[in-house]
Amino acid sequence: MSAAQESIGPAAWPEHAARGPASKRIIVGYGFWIFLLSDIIMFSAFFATYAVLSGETAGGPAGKDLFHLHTVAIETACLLLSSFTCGIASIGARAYNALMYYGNKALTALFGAGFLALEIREFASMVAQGAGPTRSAFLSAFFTLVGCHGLHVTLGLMWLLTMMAQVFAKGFRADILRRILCFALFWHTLDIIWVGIFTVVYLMGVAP
Amino acid sequence: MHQGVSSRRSRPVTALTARCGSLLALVGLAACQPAVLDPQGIVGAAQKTILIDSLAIMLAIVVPTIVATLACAWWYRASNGRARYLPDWAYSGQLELIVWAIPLLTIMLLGGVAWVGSHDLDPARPLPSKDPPLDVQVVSLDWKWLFIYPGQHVASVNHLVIPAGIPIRFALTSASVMNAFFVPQLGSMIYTMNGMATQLNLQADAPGTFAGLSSHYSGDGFSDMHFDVEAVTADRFAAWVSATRNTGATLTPQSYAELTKQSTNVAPFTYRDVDPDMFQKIVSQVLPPGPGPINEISPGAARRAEK
Amino acid sequence: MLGKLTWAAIPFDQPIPLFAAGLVGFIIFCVLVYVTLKGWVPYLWREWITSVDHKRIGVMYVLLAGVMLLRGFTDAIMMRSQQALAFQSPGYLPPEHYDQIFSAHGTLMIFFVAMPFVIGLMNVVVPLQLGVRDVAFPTLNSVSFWLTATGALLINVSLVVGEFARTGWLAYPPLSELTYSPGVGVDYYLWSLQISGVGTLLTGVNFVTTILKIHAPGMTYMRMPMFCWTALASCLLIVAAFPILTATFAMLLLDRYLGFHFFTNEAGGNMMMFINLIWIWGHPEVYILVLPAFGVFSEVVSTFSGKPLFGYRSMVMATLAICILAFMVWLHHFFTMGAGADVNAVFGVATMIIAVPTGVKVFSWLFTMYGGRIVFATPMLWSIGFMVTFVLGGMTGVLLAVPPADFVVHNSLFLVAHFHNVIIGGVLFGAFAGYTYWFPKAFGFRLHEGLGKAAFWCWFIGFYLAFMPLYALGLMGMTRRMQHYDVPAWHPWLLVAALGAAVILAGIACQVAQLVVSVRRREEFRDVTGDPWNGRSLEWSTASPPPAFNFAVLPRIEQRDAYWAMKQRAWQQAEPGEPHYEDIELPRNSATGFICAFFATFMGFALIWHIWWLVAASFFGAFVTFVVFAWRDRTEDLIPADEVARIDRADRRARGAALAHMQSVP
Amino acid sequence: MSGIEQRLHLHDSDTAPGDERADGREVAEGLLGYVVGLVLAAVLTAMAFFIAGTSLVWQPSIPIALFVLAIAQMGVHLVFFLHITTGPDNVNNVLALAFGVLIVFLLIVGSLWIMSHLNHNMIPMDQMMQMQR
Ligand code: HEA
Ligand code: HEA
Ligand code: CUA
Ligand SMILES: [Cu+2]
Repeated sequence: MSAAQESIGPAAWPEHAARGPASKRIIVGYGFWIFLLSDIIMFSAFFATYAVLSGETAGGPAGKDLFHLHTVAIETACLLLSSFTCGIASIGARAYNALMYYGNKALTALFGAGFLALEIREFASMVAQGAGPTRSAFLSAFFTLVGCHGLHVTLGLMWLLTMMAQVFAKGFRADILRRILCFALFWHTLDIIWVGIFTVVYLMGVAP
Repeated sequence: MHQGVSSRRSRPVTALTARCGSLLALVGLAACQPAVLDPQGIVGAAQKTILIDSLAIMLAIVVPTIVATLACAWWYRASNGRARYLPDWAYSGQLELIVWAIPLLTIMLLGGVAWVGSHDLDPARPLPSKDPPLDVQVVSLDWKWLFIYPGQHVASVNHLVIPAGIPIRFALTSASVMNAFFVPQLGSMIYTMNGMATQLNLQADAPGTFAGLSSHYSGDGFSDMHFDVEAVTADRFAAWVSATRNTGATLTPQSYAELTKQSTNVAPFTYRDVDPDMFQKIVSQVLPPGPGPINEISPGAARRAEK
Repeated sequence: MLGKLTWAAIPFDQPIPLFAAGLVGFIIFCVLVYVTLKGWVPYLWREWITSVDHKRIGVMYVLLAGVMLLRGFTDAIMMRSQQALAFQSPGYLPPEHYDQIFSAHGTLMIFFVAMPFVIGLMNVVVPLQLGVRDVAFPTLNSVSFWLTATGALLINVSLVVGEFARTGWLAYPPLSELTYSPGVGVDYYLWSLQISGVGTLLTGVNFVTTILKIHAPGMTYMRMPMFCWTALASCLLIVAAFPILTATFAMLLLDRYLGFHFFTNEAGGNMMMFINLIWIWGHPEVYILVLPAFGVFSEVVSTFSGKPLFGYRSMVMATLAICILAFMVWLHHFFTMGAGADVNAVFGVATMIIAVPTGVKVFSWLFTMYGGRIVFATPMLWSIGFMVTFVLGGMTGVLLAVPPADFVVHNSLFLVAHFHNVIIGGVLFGAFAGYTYWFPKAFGFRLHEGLGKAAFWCWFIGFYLAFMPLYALGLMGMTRRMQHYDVPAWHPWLLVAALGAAVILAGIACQVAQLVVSVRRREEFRDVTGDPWNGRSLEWSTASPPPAFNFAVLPRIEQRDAYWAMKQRAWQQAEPGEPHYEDIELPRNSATGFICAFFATFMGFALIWHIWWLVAASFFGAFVTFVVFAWRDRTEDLIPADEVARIDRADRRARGAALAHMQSVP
Repeated sequence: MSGIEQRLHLHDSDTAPGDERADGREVAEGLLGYVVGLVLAAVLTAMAFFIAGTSLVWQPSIPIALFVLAIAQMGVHLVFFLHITTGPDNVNNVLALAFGVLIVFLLIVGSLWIMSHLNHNMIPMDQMMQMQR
């Protein structure tokens, strides 16, 4: 095959493939990245449904009547800060700095838990007002979209605690470092999805 | 084109004998009942043309492709010493161009047909006619059809009578699950859904009886959701309306609630009078949707209960 | 304690399914007892159940597909005979039973026959073709398989305990909502597909990563065999489409379990959104199935024509074009919902455009045969049968894509004929071609050719007999999913269709016989060279069956059709010296997949029957399994260099002899 | 220095998503990246919340402005937190992301387009009659 035929696509392709299998860290990171993309696509299905059903209040309350932007702002701050500390923890892990790692992971967990607590409180107060998910299609879509994100945060917290225990038990081993990389990707992605949620659900929901 | 539908349905004796006659005639015709290919209305006729044209366009390259495949496979069989073996031939710029161009051009042609066709034959589009259209409101129920004539204030179940030669403007909804309203010889089908009204315009060119059915599966009684469409002259239509106005019950929210309960094989009957807002009440869900199966534990139990 | 589960769940009043299920249960029981008595359990546990070897997992996938055939085909025969009998009569299957049958048939065939079959082929072949030792995440691969098996198991449990959905294979609401389907059938449907869907998604992630990141040295993208490309495209579609299915089903589940209002008739729910979402998954799904089949044909046609694939770059572009276009056409499944002329027209035209890259593929296969030296082995027969049949099915697909034409044939038997035409003529023929083509690679002996050809002809003729009448019936106004009918004109055609199904049955019988005969006479059919078909890609460059590590030394690739090139070079040059062997690390066996699936089965069952404590318990079990897995210290086993050398030398000797032989008989 | 690099497994010509560039930056430099990301994200968030609540902006443009800000912020996260860049070692990561974004776009825009047409064609009768008048 002539060289001209080969050079379809970015120049980097043939070159890197020419070296044989990629390193384990790259394989794991890439695989997890693909998984995250699929997760984002799943969220986009919930987003689309929310967008379609957001007007279907069936005579019940609409977003304007229910959302409190200052809570949302605090939630947003929590997640953003936790994303930040999570990043710092990753640096700590790769510098083999246990203090930096544990300290920042703990902060991450704390901010994550704070976010969850606020969200649960918000949900509970809505349900108490009779604006639960069974009230209208709009509320079904709201609780599912936001709740699905909350569920991800919850699972993330479980994972985070497991990872802290693992580092404690086994130290900064290569496979543990790979998992820390994946967790960081996961956590940052949740933050990206939250950007979508606070924009589409909350800000646009209350915007005039 | 006349054809037999449900002989299992109970009907007046006279109708039954007439039906038997036509059934016999049909059996004589053997296995040919070209519904979609024997359209009796302008919509169906246009659709048949589009169907045949598109098919012809595609066959023009599909048939040669099949022939070439078989011929090529046969000629280049390993045992054929006369065939030339080109072990390294795997690229040809011209051929590659042709390979992309042929389907592309065909699709451009067909795409044009599809574009124009879907605008011309949009079910919601009014049909060209000097006569004003007749409004018919269709409600699919578990498992029967209700036809309301808002202008005439009558309604009928499982039997649709329309004047021939005049466009019919249907508005359709469902009392419970989805169905689709379809009269193959008249053309386009359309879904019916609870809480929504779809629109459809059809016309029968000449008097006749056509089979109609639900073409979207809707549960256990689905197979029996067929009905007759009787296209009659304007005079006979008027006569039918006035006859209908003199007999039968009236369609009220109460009798409608009764109708929404699940049942199969309901013999056609009519309503003398109809609440003028009936259809709107169904569409806007003022009248609640059908209740579905009642107290079902297992399919077997449901069947026992039916007996 | 047991939620909704009571004795009433077992259909004592329906003798046919109860007897059938009892029989199947009894057979399974006998097999289990036999296996235990023979003392095979430890072997099965070690070598198969806990295996993370991609070849073993692939074989298990294909086996699963084969077993599900039993049910899928039984259902098909029952439908065909019911419709043959049900002219002006209720037939022998009451509606509530018939409705379960077509729903189960569609669900099983798509999710548990076609999907495992193509995924199984990818598992066996892709790493071998890339010249590497395994997929990116071997243990995850095992989890994927076992979750798929869980889904299949749950669907089959519904035969005996409770009922299956009566809603069609896509469970449109509001029919599938609690109001209209209060039984557990829809829950069986939803949970088994949710669980197996996770498995499928993980497979997609695994193979995308494998194909993009793990290659033998020199295996650039433009040198990959076509099957790898189509597998990549198919897995990209999986990764992008299955999450949408998961989300959609999750919403339906919330409606059913917690009284949400996504798709209900009440409180603003919108059933059209379900239909929209399910087809955003559903349309790509059919290409997920057919793309790997296209890959199989590319390999088979090129091998048996003794030529490289014509227009490789065009083929790659066509594959990627189909991959993207697959996501832009979904509305063609509901033209008749009334979205209006513009929307219909845009999606209709977009749909047709897929015929362009598909046509490119067909023509490229044609030109691959041109100038070839075609050997009509069974895989090649399936391929030619495919080219003839699929073109017809594709054509009727394009016809359905013309909105005004679709308005009169949507949901009719014309549509049913279309999709069986492309699925059987495309996916199944492809699966069978791949099965006969790679069988010697996986097991070390070939399949019986005569019976294979007999099977092909039965299938081919049976297919035309069974499905061409459906085109006619569709034009005669017969809709799908009819339990009975009264139109005399339909009856003769349905009799012919039933006859066709019987001929297909004969074809399946031939295939079973082929397998049995081949296993019994395996010594006679033994493939000692590892290269029974004079193949072109790397899987043929290793022994049949390949050693656990696939390649003793990772091959170096310098051009397309890598093994063909190596053979050419070997003929020209003297035998190169022995390579330098090194220790090989292989992932250790792991029971994670099996145990996860074990808990998933109970969790699914408990969710279906509302046995909440069991749900919690099995979720906890699955979590613990994962943590335990994550806590392992040794994840790999070492195969010492001498061992590798010993295994490889035997293969090299046999292959050398075969090459010399081939050279002497050109 | 090179010790860290080795432990980071960053010798390939490829990077995993989430990995920082392999040119041996100091920990402090890594920190700086996160700080910049945090500040940018915080500013964008604040702007979004401000715009949603203010009457200073022309009302109909608010949703568009919010969209733009959201997309900008997602970009910030991708670059500073997930380290997705346009470098040659990141080609595969970016291509995968592009594919994902394309699907998300098709899914959301397609659904909204289809559903708005369906809903438009299916308004309950009373409204339909009003429209015809
Ligand atoms: C992969 C998909 C697939 C396949 C292979 C088939 C195969 C067949 N189908 Fe099916 N069918 C569907 C998908 C499929 N079908 C779907 C999605 C529906 C719609 C359901 C609904 O309405 O909701 C449907 C509906 C459907 C109907 C209902 C029509 C109606 O609605 O009225 C009928 C009627 O007879 C039918 C018949 C048949 C027949 C006779 C076959 C037979 O020709 C073929 C039987 C073939 C096999 C069973 C072989 C497969 C075996 C293997 C792949 C394993 C081999 C393994 C080894 C050798 C190791 N099908
Ligand atoms: C593997 C499965 C598979 C494949 C490959 C296809 C391929 C195609 N399908 Fe099919 N389809 C299904 C499985 C599949 N389909 C199923 C399961 C359903 C129904 C589900 C249900 O409702 O239950 C369905 C339904 C379905 C519909 C909906 C109809 C309706 O509900 O009313 C439509 C409409 O557009 C359609 C179109 C097409 C088109 C245009 C292709 C194209 O990809 C075909 C392209 C191929 C060719 C055209 C042939 C080769 C080309 C040439 C030789 C070039 C020259 C030819 C031309 C230019 C025409 N399909
Ligand atoms: Cu369905 Cu409007
Ligand atoms: Cu499709």
